[in-house]
Amino acid sequence: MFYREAGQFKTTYASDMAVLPILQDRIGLAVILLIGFVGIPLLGGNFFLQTVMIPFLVFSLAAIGLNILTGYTGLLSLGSGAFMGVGAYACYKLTTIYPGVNIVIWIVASGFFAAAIGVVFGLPSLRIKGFYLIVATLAAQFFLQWSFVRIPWLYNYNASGAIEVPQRLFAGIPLTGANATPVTRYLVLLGIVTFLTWIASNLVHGRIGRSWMAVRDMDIAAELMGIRLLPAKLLAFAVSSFYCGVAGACMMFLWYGGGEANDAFNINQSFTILFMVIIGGLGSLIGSFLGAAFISILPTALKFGVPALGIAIPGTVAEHATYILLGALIIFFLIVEPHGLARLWQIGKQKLRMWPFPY
Amino acid sequence: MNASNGFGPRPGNDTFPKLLRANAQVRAKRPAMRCKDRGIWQTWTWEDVYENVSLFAYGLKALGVARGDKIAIAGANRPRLYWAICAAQMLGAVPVPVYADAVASELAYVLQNADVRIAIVQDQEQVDKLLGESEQLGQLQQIVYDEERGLEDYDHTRLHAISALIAESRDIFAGEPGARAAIEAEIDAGGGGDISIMLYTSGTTGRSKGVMLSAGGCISAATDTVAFDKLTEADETLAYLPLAWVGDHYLNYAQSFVAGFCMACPESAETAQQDLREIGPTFYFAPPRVFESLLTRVMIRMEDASAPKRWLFRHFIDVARQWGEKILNGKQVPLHARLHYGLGKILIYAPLLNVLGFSRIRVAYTAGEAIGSDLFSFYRSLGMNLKQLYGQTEAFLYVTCQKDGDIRSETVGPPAPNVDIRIADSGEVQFRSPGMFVAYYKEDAKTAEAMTQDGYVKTGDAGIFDTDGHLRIIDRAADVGKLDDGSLFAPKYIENKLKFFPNIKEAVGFGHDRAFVAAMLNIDLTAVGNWAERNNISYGSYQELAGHPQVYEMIADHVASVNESLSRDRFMAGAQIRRFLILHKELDADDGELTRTQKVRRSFVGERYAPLVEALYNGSEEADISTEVTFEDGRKGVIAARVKIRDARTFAVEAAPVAEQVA
Amino acid sequence: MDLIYSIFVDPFLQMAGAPDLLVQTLWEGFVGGILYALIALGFVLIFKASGVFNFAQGIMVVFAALTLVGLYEKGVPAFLALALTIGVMFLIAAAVERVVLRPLVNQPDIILFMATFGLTYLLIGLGEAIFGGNPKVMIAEQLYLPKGAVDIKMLGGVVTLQKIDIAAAVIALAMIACLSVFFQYTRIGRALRAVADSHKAALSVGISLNQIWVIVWFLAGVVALITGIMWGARSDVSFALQVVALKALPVLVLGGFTSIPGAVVGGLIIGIGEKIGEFYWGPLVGGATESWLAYCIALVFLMFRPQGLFGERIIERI
Amino acid sequence: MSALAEMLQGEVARAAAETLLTVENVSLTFGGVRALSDISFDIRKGEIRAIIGPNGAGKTSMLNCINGFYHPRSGRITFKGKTRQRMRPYEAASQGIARTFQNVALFKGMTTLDNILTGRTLKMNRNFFWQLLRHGPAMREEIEHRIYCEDIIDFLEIEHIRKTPVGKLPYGLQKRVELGRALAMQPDLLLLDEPMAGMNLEEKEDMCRFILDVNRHFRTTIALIEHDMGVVMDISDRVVVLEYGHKIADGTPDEVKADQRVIDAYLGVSH
Repeated sequence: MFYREAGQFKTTYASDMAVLPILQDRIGLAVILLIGFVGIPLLGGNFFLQTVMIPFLVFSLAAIGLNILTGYTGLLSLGSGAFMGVGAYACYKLTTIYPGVNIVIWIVASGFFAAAIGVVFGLPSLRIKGFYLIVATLAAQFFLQWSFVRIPWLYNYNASGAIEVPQRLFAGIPLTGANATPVTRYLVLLGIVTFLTWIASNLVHGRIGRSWMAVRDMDIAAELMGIRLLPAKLLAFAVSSFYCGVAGACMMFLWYGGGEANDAFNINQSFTILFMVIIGGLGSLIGSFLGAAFISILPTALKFGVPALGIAIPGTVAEHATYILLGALIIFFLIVEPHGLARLWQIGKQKLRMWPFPY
Repeated sequence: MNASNGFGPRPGNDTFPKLLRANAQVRAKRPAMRCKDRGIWQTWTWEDVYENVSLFAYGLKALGVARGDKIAIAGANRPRLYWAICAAQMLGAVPVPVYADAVASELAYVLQNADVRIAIVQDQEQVDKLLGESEQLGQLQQIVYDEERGLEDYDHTRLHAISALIAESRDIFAGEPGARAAIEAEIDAGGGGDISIMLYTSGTTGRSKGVMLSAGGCISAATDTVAFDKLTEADETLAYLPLAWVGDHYLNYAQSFVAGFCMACPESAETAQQDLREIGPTFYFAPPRVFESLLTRVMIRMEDASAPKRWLFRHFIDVARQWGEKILNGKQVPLHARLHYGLGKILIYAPLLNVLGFSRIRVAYTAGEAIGSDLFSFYRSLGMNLKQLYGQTEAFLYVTCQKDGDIRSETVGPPAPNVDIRIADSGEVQFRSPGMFVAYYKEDAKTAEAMTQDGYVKTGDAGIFDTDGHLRIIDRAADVGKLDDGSLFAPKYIENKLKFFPNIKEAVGFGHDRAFVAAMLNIDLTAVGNWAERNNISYGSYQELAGHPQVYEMIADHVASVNESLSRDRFMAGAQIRRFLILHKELDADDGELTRTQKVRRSFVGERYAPLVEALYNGSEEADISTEVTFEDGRKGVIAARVKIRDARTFAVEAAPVAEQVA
Repeated sequence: MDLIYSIFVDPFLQMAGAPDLLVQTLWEGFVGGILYALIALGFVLIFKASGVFNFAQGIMVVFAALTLVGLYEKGVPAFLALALTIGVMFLIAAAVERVVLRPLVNQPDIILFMATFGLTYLLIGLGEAIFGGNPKVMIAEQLYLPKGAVDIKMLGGVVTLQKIDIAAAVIALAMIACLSVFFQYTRIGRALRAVADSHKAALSVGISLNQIWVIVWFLAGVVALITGIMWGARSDVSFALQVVALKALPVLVLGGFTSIPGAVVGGLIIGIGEKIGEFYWGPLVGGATESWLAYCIALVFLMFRPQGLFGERIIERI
Repeated sequence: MSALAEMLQGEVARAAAETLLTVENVSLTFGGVRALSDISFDIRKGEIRAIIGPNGAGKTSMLNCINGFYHPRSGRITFKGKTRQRMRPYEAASQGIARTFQNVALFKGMTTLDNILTGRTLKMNRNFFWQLLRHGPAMREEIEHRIYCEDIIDFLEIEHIRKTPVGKLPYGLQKRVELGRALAMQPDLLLLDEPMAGMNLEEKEDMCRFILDVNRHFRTTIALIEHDMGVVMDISDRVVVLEYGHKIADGTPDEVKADQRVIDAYLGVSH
């Protein structure tokens, strides 16, 4: 309905291969970014930023990471939680060892450590396929989670055994720590997410993305096309873990403001992110955001939304309700649209492009 | 002849090559031509085109092209073929575009008749046609082709690739400056009096004739209409009409050279619709049947839409019917209507036009045959500036055309700029125009026939001027007849009125020298088929459906409403349809009942179905007929049928028929 | 140097030094392995028959145990509660077939796998909502499960065997035996095996796919219940078990997804492996290695036999 | 005499110069089952070589050996003068062996264009960091290869499905896309595994035309497996006939047609 594609013809391959070839889509994106960077900080209160937007962004990042591995390369993983942990702890160590360096740099840099670990645990993926691979990733999940707790050096021998996020300033404004306002943290986070999303879309739309999808769709054929499976898969693991790592660092430094591995980076976290990817849609960046929004906001909505409607429900009940609802919704979605929200999004878009025609 | 009537060349750039050169200077970097190829719209600026055409021309010169030579051009709309046209003109040679889908023999006839020595064609298909007819084409010396595919192994002594020619000349140009100068000289040597192009009329009657048009004439005509429709270099068109048809040469080639806008060539005939949508032209031409089939498809597609959408659609289409044209014509419209229409624009009209690829259209024309008022106003009510023109190859298209904001479906508008029109006593429309043709090639007799002593061109169409000076074309002058009671009978006019009903595909009217008007009809299988499905009427064949009583009922209503409208027309009231029948088979070009351009051969049909005609007039309720038919695969067969005949409701005449008006 | 010593020499010296401890550890591992095997068995049953990788098996164990205890606490006599619980498991099976499996038939494995994730969350939510989140004590004696321990003097030391463990081992082995018999010799059992190969085959046996699914999920439910009882009796009934249940994965990987004996052997390898590892090597790295050792063991196996112990070598075709 | 010897020498020399790939005494077994036993033949530069035989004759296994997907238990395969025992498929690919599959093995989730572009992977060498940007050099490279693929798309006349996910395409078109993907690798040797299986007559004719054109335009050497004897005999220069893993005939179509063992072998099989 809003699309006016007549006259939007491509005279160069560059414009034809652009990620968003349709003008209206580019406008839409611009609007969303504007709202994200200006509208929400102005209008959204601290509570909204802290409990809705920041979690959403953190999970989006993690979901993109897992989607690259599971959605684009077809490798099932239950270790994302742990890789997030690697990022968080790496960032913690880095900033304690070099407090001078801007924290944002460390947050992003911590991704590389996660990537390295990811590669190590990705190695079995050459020989192991499908469900078998889950075991490898579970090994990663539990081993790493264990080491977070068992290696005091990682949490600077705190009595609490947890990460205690220090205050870090940039141009006099606290970005992390107790004094960092939600708005600043939100903006920093949004900046990181935007940038990394751009990078991710570049990757998946180029040669590398194609070889990943080739491996996913038909690995044998891919190899006969000259795509070397191990490098392709390891790269996927590396990039995926990088994103998870950064997400983890963000989670600790820009959201939780401190915490302990066993509750932040446990197996359930891995599940949650997997759900986001599935519900959102495998092999779709938009899907990652939609899935993250859906699953990260749902519980909050229940916890605070329902009482807002005047129905008082004790926290525990809300928690159980969340579980039940989440489970039910997952099944429901898989039944109605196995390809996730991304597909629904696509269909909707197609309808708008064809409006008023049905097809 | 030109000199005498003062419609000849004007000062300035009086040939297309000169225009091209000028464009290459004033708007060097602006796009001149596009072509969907290799997945994107390859684009050439005026500079590029000029360069390529010059090189091409030089290559042709090397092949021995001299002034006055005829160069045949056959193929789809390809930039290189347009270059070919201009390259020929550069050398003072006369391009002769030929219909790409013409069968070998037709092709051969034209090439022979035009004494073509060099043919420039698109691909292997065309080359094969020419080589196949080589014995008839003794005078054909060289063939130049665009697409290499499949031609590698051909003997290349008389065969050349356009790309190769251009490449060679490029080297030469690089080497010797004289070469470019030589081409420049050729351009300067050209003048407005030169024959710019020769277009063969698709002969409704007899063999087709080569219409010679002068460069100056073409350009003056184009200049006038460009001004008339305010076309600028910012416009875009999609060149999808046959090269050999005057419409394409005028609307795309001539006007783009004059106005400097960009013409885009579709990837292929199949993708034309999609390409149209991508390009989104600002200036568009299509014959009525294209608009008609488009509308049909829109309606059918909407049938599948969800209920709320269908409701929205119907609702806002009604709104458009009520206000759209008024708004487009800048009439006074109440505010609430404007708002309502505005909402419709957001929800329906604009998206609809977008999907059809019409979003950006500023001016759209239709011509060739009369267009149904419903059809016509449908598009206009959506806010698309669709207009009618009346034209002829002999006029280099425009004779009349409608002014923005002053548009009615039943007329073709006032005379085009600098065209003067008169209605002969015979009722025939005659004109003099800037673009009028010089003569038929090697057909002086016919030329004389076509002209009056005082230099007017006979259109052969019967027409009437409305009170406000709009021309109304009724019919071919030859076909206009009289009923026994002397009242005017214009079969085509009536037939068109019938055909405006989507359910009626073809109509053949009889009545000249008879007591009353009677008609044979073809139903439209898709439209009536849909109708049948919706009213769950089962049918096995066209014949069965055509014979179905309910179908007869429906058609009878249509005929009645035609009569009703006729009765309100002072010229036509006398010629209401008294009786009609629905033919048991579709009229078909393969059986010679239609021309290749899908025009009814009335007299032929009359003879072929003599028994039915008889029955129409002797009052019988039904009649038997058996006719020989040609099937898809070329086999012949006979189909026999018993055809029912119905009387039609007629209406009291409001104004006495004024036959003497035309006579 | 002494690191190498402490890894490659010292542990074995300890084993040799205190064989009774070794036996004790082995026994612990053995019982643990049996329980892993039981959970894995649940997976295998369902995977064999419906090709679904039922992630919810772990929570089914918890849920079954909770239901049993919960009912008892509501005052239902123990064995009636047991019967009722079995009934509940059947209802669950039926519900799953109707609500989850039937609509998702012919979907790719990953989708069904995900669906069982959803099921897991559903059951967790329900369980907590109905029975509350805090751990419960299994009604062991009410079910006449033995308690206390027997001490066996051997190898110059004492090996203590909890009676419940012995019971667990016996019951588990008995049940495994029954299942194998069921699969080998009963009509339904054969039908189930047929399904694993081809669905048409199953239909030819005259059992509808839907029925078969209900049956296997019910069987899995019963297995889950017994597992729950045993496990509950050893420690207590809590949702923590659900994470422990994940260890069924490495077990399956070792044993192959479709082989009952495989599940047993795999279970034992994992169980014993991680106990030994924890007891003798754990201290080197600070203990609590059970959480991950199982997976690493499986991983190592996989590197050499990607198709698991009992799966046959895959010839890739194109 | 010596002249004759020289002539023979010349013959041999030329043959050697022409051969692109030689298969010598290759045997392959699956857990005791002999798929191929002691097969030897050669493929000359620029020819269309057909491998035919009844079902289960080991034709596909033969191709799988050639492009390194299976590893012969014994025997040698020499390609472009390089002899090898074991090698990974991607090595075969990088040496210039491309391949289509019996039952189409396209990347279902991707568009026609992307599928064909994957064929260019080996030719793309902009490093990871340029890929991150997808601008500058990376984009330039992308475009340069897009252009190459567009030529193939034009050549195979599949413009209209350029951006359609291949999963949605009819079988015949999928086969064509797969051929396109293989062509995109600019292979020296193109292996076609039943390129016309399950096609109607019209599609088969198209495919024949394409295969011959490929052989002519790109001067690509082609080895193909095909069931349709008529087709094989029409388009191939030389034919190898396998039966139960043994080679039973080798030569020009006419020679092979005349061969008694071939006739016997095919009596059983319906065509």
